[in-house]
Amino acid sequence: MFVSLDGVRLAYPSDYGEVLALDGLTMGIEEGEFAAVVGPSGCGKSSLMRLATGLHLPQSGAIRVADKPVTGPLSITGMAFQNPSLLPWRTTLANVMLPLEIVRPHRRRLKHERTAYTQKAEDLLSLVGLEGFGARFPWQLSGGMQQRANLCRALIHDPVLLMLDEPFGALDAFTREELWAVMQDLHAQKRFTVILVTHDLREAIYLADKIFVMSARPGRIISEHRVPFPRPRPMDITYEREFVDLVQELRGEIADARKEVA
Amino acid sequence: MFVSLDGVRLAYPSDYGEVLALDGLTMGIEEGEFAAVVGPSGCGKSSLMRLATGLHLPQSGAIRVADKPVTGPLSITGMAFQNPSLLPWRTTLANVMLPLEIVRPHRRRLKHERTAYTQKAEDLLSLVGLEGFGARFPWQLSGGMQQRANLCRALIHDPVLLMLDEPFGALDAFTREELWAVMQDLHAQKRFTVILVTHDLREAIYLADKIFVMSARPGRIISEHRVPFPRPRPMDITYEREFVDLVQELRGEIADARKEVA
Amino acid sequence: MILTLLKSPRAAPFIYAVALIILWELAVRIGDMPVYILPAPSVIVGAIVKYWSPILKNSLVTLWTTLAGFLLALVGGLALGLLVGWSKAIYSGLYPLMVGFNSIPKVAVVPILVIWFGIGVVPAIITAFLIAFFPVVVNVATGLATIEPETEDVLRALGASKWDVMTKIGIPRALPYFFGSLKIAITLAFVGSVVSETIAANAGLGHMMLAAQSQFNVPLVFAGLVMLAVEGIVMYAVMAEIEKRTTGWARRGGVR
Amino acid sequence: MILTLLKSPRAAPFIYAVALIILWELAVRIGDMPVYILPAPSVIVGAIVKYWSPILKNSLVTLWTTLAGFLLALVGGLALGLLVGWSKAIYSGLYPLMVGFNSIPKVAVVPILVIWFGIGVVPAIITAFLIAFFPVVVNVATGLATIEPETEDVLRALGASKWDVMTKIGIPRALPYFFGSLKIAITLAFVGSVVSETIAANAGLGHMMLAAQSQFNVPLVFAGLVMLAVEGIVMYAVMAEIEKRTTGWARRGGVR
Amino acid sequence: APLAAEDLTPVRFTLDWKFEGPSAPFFVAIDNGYFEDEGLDVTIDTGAGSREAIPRVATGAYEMGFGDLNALVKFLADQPDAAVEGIFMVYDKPPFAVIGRKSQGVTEDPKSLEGKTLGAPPPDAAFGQWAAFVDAAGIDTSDITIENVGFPVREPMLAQGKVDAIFGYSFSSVLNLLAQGVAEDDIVAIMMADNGLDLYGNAVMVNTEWAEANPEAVEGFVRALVKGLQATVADPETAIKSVMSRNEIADEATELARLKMAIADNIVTEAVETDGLGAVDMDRLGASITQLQTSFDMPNPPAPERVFDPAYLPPVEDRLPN
Ligand SMILES: Nc1ncnc2c1ncn2[C@@H]1O[C@H](COP(=O)(O)OP(=O)(O)OP(=O)(O)O)[C@@H](O)[C@H]1O
Ligand SMILES: Nc1ncnc2c1ncn2[C@@H]1O[C@H](COP(=O)(O)OP(=O)(O)OP(=O)(O)O)[C@@H](O)[C@H]1O
Ligand SMILES: [Mg+2]
Ligand SMILES: [Mg+2]
Repeated sequence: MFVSLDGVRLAYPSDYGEVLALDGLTMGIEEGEFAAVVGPSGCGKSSLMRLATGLHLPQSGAIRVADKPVTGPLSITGMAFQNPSLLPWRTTLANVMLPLEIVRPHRRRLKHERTAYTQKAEDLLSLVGLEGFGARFPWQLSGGMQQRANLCRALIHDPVLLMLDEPFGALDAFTREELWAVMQDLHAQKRFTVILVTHDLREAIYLADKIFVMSARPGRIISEHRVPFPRPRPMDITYEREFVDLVQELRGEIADARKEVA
Repeated sequence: MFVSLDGVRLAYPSDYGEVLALDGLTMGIEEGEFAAVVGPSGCGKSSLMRLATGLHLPQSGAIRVADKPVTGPLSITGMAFQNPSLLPWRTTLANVMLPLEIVRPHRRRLKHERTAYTQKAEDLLSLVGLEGFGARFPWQLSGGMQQRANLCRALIHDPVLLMLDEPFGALDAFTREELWAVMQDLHAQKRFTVILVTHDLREAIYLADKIFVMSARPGRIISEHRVPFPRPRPMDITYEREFVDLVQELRGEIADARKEVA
Repeated sequence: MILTLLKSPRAAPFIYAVALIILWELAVRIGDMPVYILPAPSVIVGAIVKYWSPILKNSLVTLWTTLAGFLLALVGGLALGLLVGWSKAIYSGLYPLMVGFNSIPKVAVVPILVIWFGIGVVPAIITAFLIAFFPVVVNVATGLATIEPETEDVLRALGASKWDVMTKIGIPRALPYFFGSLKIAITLAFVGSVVSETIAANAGLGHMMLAAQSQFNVPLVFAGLVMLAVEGIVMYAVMAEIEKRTTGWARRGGVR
Repeated sequence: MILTLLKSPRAAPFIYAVALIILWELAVRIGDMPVYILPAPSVIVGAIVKYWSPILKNSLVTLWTTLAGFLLALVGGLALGLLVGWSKAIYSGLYPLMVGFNSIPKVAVVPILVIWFGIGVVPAIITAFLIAFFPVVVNVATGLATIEPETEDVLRALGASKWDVMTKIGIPRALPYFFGSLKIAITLAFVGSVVSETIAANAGLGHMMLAAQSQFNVPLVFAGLVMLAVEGIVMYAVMAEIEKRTTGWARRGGVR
Repeated sequence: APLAAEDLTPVRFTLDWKFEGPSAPFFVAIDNGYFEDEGLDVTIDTGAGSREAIPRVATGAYEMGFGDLNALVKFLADQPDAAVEGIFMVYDKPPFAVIGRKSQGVTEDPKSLEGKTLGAPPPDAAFGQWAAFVDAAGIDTSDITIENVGFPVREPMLAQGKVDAIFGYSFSSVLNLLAQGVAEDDIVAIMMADNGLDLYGNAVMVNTEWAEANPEAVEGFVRALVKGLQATVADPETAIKSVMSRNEIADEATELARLKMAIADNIVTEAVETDGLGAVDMDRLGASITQLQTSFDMPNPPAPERVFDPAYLPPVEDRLPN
């Protein structure tokens, strides 16, 4: 297992007693696998992402990534947060290139190979439909554009583990489907491991090898699905019978998961 | 026409020449109507919302709301921004109650009728599934929860014109559909006028009386659709033939709109 | 053990203070510093014990003039900061004048105050105010000038007035910096009232230190300085407590 | 016409300054203020014209000692601010000591500096530094302490060190306040070097003003004060320009 | 023959105050090359008060300085081991005075101060002798009010009539009052020395450790200073130029008046006419130390010999004022 969480429990301290976000969560993802996590709003998906990158440490349970126990933030990951959180004092390009200033070995190389790296960032921007927007500041971009820049920032340093927290939520259907294709290609090329949080079940099925369904808070995995479709997957596949059935199945599970607490 | 934009042009100044966001945009919405605006990412939907509330003034063209030309921010509107932007130093409840401290006549009444108003805010919070979260700070909420609190803030002061910029983007399908029902009920009760920006075509059709499709940037209205289904609409309607056809039609138009510039 | 103690935020103030005192004592003893230049802490403690009554009396006088001036500075600085944050023209008109005024040592202003208000607490209070209001103005005005437009729009979309925007967003948002400026202001207020007391007062630590100076009683001078430092620290602690209660939201994170 | 001029940010500084001067002149004439307390601006101008050569020379001395002290304060304050922002223990240990130290009038420290460094520019530079570094520390530390965890996480998720977080987020984010603190610091640096010059220098505005004071040449004292104000304003303008170029992003909005 | 610059012995000298009229003798000694002739390279810095000079010399920050001998007595009482002593008396009679206005009922008689309000900056050296002066002049202080007025407001307060008299140096305060438009015949300076307080004034002091190592430098300094003093006394109008060249903002007429007052009242006294410049009468010094015990808290007053060391003085005939 490349990423494994075992009986993990996470509670946030608060003035009104602690908030139990995750409890007894167990899941595993193989190297190079594309995993998706779905579940009702507020069930702890973002919390799960924070655990897997080491931003939070669990109160109990074990987390291992790349065969090492997670004890603090990992630099092998690229994370696209749910909220774009681009730095307002940097241009979009500078925002995208931020990880290069932090993560080794790019950090060292950046000075000498700035043009090459800049080119790479600009290529990424145009891949998501933002060519020519590199010099703009984040607050000069629309919501969907910010989200796309955020995705570029997660990709720029060729992470081994990619964490995407609703990366396409603010996009229209077409831009979104284009980016699905982009993600699929990138994954095929680079074989990184991906964890994708999404509310769009079609998105989850189209992109992922394995889908985890989470219960309502406190979150844990209630079911795990292998997606049987061979890759590369054409966009039309989403209209196929088998695909639509899987969507319905997941839908049903989430509906149950929500009711459980309600 | 309750809201009318006529040949509106909006350009943002920037260091690299101005960015033309909207050009020649014309649209009209009747009092009590539920309008939806759809279009590709970055086409100027949020800009349109800012114009209609008077947060920006157009470079040319005329905007009228409630029979008066718009010359500055209006206080009869309730706006849910695309980015929740809750104030971090206020609890969720205090955030929801913020408009009451600003908008007349609530502002004056608030001191004497605080309990009644608090009750109202709490009722709204539970309507969107956030009961018991009023005392939390916004940063203690998940992304979807923040968005729901944001919606409550737009509703609290009984605005005559409701502006919703992708209010359900970060929610799972079920929570989303629940809120559709809530919105439909509220609209039936209070008959406010609504402008909803969304990327979810099912959402647009389910909720709206009229749907505007925007072109890619610079944005203008390329088509306008009346939604023929009678109200109240059951959730099942979304699976009906006619509904699905309308979705496909809109999809096609947006696809064309995107290609136009690409 | 010592390392964990060093890392505990509750013990740290005491550890640092004690360390400073020990270092100081050692420096004086080893460096053979004459007492009339820098007395050792032990000598200063001796002076405090010996002169505790006048020190206490004068400390209280200074404390109250300082507090009065500080409160004026707080209110005045806040008001002026809001005014400056209100309009670009006022900002660019008033700011340079304030910078100019603040580049002037306040000692130079005290004589004018003495002529107007006579000798005593009034000049001290005014001097403390004059020296302390500027940091408050700067931080409040900066807080207002850097409101994120995204946040501001939330209020503007409700038809909020400028005043609403400033009080509901500007001030709360700038609160941590406002408190920061208060920490600067309180120390300056102490300096202001003491400086004024040295020129025109018959009581207060400034007066006492000057009198001690003329008697070559350097340990007493330093006892006065130590009292000033202690009063400053006490005021800081009070404000830190208020700050903690009001700006918890802003410090929810911070470098961990 | 006048109203629009009043509202123009470019004309405002001059209008406000001229208004102040006129008011001052009137107040002195109508209030019949004796010249040895508060000379009228016209009298001060006379003194500036008469003594332009020594004023210029001494102004330059003060300017450079102040700038040197200010730059030290900038660097030192930044470093100390980072240190204090680095660790909670250092924060709670060092902060009270700094507050205590800053509650002490720096005049008291100058004699010690004289013994160590003789009289001249060194004590003035050090005094300017000692008085000016604190606001920088406070605002830098506040900036670090109030980093939004959401933003911080962006860097932490990349395995960034604390140092990275501080330099890539803490400082840029606190930049507007950092500049605010510099405005406070520069005025204090002027005060510091002048105070030191009155005690320990053969040149500088402080020296000149005290010499003038000693001869009761009050117009010349005020000419010195005016020069100080002018130098402060010039330095402010320089910094405001730097600020405008570096913190445009933060002032994209502001109260409109 | 004059020595090359690098062979001169450097001497750092701190004055009591700014570069004003009474400091002319020191500058004359520089400008006329008297110090250089003695193999000395003297640099003169401004001071921050007659007392401040003492620790500067005692710590060795300065080799020599010019300060108040009475303050030195108090200083040595507290720090018997301090490396400082007086070697050359300049103000044989101190300028300590209470300056009042006739229009407010102050006359030359010290008793006229009774019932009055007096303005006093606490660090003022004249005010420092108040207790001894009260004792010597037999003043009843029971209804005298002392107000702490700082230096910058001292004379203005008197000029405005907010106080009836002030403490200060005669040659400073009188001239300052004149500058503020107080009529000359309204000003009255009660010299403490004329009313029973027989103290010495400012003297040249030396760091004793340095003096032991460089006795001939000290002697040379004294010889040069005597010449400076003699030249100044002989021709104050020329001597004042040496001050003016170093202090561009000073008013020549005022400084000259100040210098002449200092020469007449404080430097060239009757005693100096006979005993020569720089000398101290050890008995008088001893008596003054006893008087000082009223002003200062001194359980262990220093011996006169500890305070003043006449060893570096040239013979009397070489140091007569003219
Ligand atoms: N800092 C915090 N302090 C306290 N509670 C928190 C904090 N962060 C999250 N929570 C709580 O933990 C739970 C899970 O939050 P999380 O953000 O992981 O949900 P999510 O699955 O990502 O939801 P969404 O789909 O709405 O983004 C929520 O109930 C939330 O209120
Ligand atoms: N403050 C600004 N300065 C400059 N350009 C801006 C600014 N705000 C928006 N724009 C530009 O205007 C265009 C329209 O932006 P807008 O936010 O209205 O798009 P949108 O339709 O809401 O997109 P999305 O669906 O992605 O939210 C975009 O190209 C954006 O880059
Ligand atoms: Mg989430
Ligand atoms: Mg938008």
